[in-house]
Amino acid sequence: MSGSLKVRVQRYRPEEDDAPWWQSFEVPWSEDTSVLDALNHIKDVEDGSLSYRWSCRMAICGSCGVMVNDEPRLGCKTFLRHYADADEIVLRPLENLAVERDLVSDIDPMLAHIETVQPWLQREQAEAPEAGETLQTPVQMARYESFSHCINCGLCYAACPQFGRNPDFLGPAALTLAQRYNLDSRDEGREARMPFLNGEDGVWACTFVGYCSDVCPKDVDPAAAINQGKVASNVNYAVNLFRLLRGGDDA
Amino acid sequence: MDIQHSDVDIVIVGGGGAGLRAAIAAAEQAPGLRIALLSKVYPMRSHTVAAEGGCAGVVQDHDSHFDHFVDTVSGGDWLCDQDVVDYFVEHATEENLRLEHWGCPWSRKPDGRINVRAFGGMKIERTWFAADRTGFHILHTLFQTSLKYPSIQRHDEFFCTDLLVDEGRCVGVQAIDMREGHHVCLRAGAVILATGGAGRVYRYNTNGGIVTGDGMAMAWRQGVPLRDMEFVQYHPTGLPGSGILITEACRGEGGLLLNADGHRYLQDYGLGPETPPGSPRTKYMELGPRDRLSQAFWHEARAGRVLKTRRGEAVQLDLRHLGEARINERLPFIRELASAYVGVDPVTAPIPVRPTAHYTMGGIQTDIHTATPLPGLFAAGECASIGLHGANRLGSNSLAELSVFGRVAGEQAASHALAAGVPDAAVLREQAEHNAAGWEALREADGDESLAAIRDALGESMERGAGIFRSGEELAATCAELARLKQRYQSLGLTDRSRVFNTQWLNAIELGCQLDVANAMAQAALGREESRGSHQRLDATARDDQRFLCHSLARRADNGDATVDWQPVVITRLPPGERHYGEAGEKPALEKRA
Amino acid sequence: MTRSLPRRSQEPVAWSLFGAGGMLLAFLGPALVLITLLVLPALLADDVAAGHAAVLAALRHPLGALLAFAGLSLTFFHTLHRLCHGLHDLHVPLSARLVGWVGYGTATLLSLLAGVWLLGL
Amino acid sequence: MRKPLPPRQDALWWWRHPAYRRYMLREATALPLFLYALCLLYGVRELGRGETAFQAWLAFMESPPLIALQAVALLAVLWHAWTWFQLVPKILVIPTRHGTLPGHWLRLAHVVPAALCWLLLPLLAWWALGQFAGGGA
Repeated sequence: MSGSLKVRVQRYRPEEDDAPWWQSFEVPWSEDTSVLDALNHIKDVEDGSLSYRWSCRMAICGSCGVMVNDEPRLGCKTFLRHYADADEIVLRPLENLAVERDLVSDIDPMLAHIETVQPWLQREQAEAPEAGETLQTPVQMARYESFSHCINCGLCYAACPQFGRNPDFLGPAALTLAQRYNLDSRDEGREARMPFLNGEDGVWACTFVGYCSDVCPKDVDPAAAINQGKVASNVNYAVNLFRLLRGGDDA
Repeated sequence: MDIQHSDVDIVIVGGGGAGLRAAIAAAEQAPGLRIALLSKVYPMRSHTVAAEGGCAGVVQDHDSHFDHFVDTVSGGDWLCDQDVVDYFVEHATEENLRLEHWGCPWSRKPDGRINVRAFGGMKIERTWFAADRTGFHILHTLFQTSLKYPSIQRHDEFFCTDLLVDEGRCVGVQAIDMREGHHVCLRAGAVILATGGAGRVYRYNTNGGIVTGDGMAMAWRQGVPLRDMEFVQYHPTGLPGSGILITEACRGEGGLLLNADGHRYLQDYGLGPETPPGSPRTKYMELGPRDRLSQAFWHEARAGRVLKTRRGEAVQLDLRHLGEARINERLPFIRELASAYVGVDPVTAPIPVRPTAHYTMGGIQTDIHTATPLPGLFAAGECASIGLHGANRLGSNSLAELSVFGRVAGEQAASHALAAGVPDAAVLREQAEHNAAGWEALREADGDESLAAIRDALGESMERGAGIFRSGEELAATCAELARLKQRYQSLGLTDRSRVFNTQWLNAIELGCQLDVANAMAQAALGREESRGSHQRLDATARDDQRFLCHSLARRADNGDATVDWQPVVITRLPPGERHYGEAGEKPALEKRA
Repeated sequence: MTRSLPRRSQEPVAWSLFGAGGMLLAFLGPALVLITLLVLPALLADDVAAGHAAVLAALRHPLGALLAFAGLSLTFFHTLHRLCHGLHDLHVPLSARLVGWVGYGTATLLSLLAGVWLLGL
Repeated sequence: MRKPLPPRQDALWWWRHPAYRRYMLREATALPLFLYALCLLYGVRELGRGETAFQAWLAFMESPPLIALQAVALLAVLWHAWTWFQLVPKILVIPTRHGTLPGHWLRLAHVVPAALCWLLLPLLAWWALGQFAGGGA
């Protein structure tokens, strides 16, 4: 299996261009050629000025997310052979994020949202290592484990129209991480995280489009995480209401 | 030229496992310090993320620090500094537990306690794991934990280009803000390099594109020696073609290596007798150390007993007898990788594998406290040579190294920064201007040599001359080729003159680093006229403790070339002995008992 | 790190009603439409009086009345919830707060009507 | 110097990908169902106003536009139910001794009873009304 394919790439060089433009390349491919390989070929042979991010080329570092024929995908895990019957393959930077240059998007908003939900294990009392491990059975771990597989590639943000509509929406990866720690039997930080989930830009800005889960290259299922977060937020709301009715403070 | 200057207390270059651990340690030790964490990628992209199999730490009752020490020192063919190994084995478990307390989802036993798996060269199971995404989970746990310290200021996508040195003291770094495209100068009381290895100098490797030895080159250019650079680990099981890592945990769980005839060839290389499939035995057969396994492949390939696949020569890694459930539980990522990248489902077919360059065991020379000979400069992780791995690293020791010595580096740098203070600004301006002018000239380079051509020639040359087996003749040829490539690099032609995210420019800087590091590797290998661990000379096949029971130190000569001299190994309690695996490994024990 | 806490969303109330309505519709909706579309016309064509009495009896029974009220009210809350979000999705330039007040206000009003009329049977 | 292109979502974003179109179709089921519920509410009122009014309501429901609306509502509610049951296992997590109840079991536990409701309730209504009408005659 081999051939050659037209690869159309969106270019934008901030120092020279006011608007994005398209550039086409003819790229030879064999069975193993990934979109990332195609980009590396273009940069090596055709046009050295094309910029994009990549590193591990084994679908774990999360650098090389791009829109491939309008779908968010990891370049290193998307193969040209699957597009052999198409006329061309069209590469754009990730949707819903600002474009710094060519295929390089600004993922800082995602990082900021991730920081907002305090995604670290919180304990009221920090233990010394000498205390040994906090026990956690495989069943307890299974509650959150798949949510801990997020590689922060940002494909889910590119897939989420609600993030596109409202950039303040904390979005799939951040809310999944919040849920990952909230479900961890070792964690005691739920109280600190819930206000961010409960807020208008938290879980409630999600309308369960579900495409984030379709595009996730690590099968994390952020849509499930967020909507389980809605249930948690609902419970939190009810508890808070109860507290307020009894004359307590807003939690 | 417009250079932004700012002052911090500690600069950490590199946001992988070692850099993040150092940052956290410094922040915890001295909360008032301003810690700048520079990385040319977002921290969670760092190559720690790709480590799969596990992280060592003595935890079982029938295991001991001494057993771990012996495995590490003998695995390193006695080139380990034994004081360092002692410190390491005594602190590895503690660091793994700390990661547990920070949320790392280590795989557990049914009762909720930490589970461990067998790994190559380790006599007793002591490899902690998080399925086969151990590096990923460690890196993300450290990254997420680092977010809670306000004193850690991340500078993501800052490409560090130079160390700033004043009066024989490292006083900061210079970097390119990749997004803005301008130069920045960060003055600091202490600098930690945690920039990872240099596997990308080889054509076939398990490493990410960012693993280009930048930190090693930066230190080298300031006269800091690179130590033990001839020891480059070939991982015995990478995917043919891409070189993507297929973890040693496959074998720890019981995977078999078969040649083209379906024969478990490792028994022919002093690793036998054959262990029954499904009952892996530590230090036997597939659980031998990485250097031996990679060398066995080389012999099999020479004898024509390997598969000729479309992606090149390979042997077969057979996991089928483990069954789907166990593969899904213990090796899910391997199943994903094999399916995606070679179209093989390990549940139903063996994975084609071959050795590929994996790990740089040498690096920037440091003492046991991670301090380099340049005051104010510390180094930790793969970029450093603290003396832990010797001539051959045991799998799962490097992830533990990141935490153990990352923490030491952070604490040492914090103390140093508090004592040293931030240096005088004026002297550094000139230095920064000078450096920046050089990089600017590179950005404008208009010669006729292509970046890709030099990079590929470098990889081929290292593969040919400084691979699993070397000879004086081939190494000399590689050194000569490297000199030619360096010459060609002087006439590099770049086509992208822009500043914002000019990856061609950055790749060119990386290539310069790769050429320096490769040169140190080849020169050190040429100087070591013996065979030890991962360094196997066809023209000097024996280990020669008389002459070479010492570390190599490659130093930058005034003309930019490398000179090699030697430094004694620290030996405390385990005198050099024979290195045996398989049945032969039992003999000393038997003799002792008799 | 301290960060100012965001304002709590009042969406849980709406979402609970939306969810209950969605579940009820998924279980009973198809049956209900089949009844009004096929069963009622076919059976009541000849004897409207008896049919009227039967339906009246069913809805006068406390259980019937409750079910009818819940069905109608939750359906209003479910559908208006989706329609409100749909306006946002379609970029209709109305403030979310206004849309919310009108949408859930309508659902409340219609629920009240349903309650009054059911009690009045 | 940096000059990022800001992202911009246009009003037709939902037309651009099948996944979005499916989502919008799911959300759009609300419109016919809302109208249908209004008709039923109107029916409750007419029921209370006597037999003649009720008969008029029945006739209204049998008019071609209303038949069409009910047909659309039937399709809509079936699509709603299908998509709803697909999503249930993502929200509902039922812990068991060995982990959590697998999604396909949960889905089955919803779809089977629901399908029974869809079939049996009309039959039950048919039978009950038949009894009433027969007994009354």
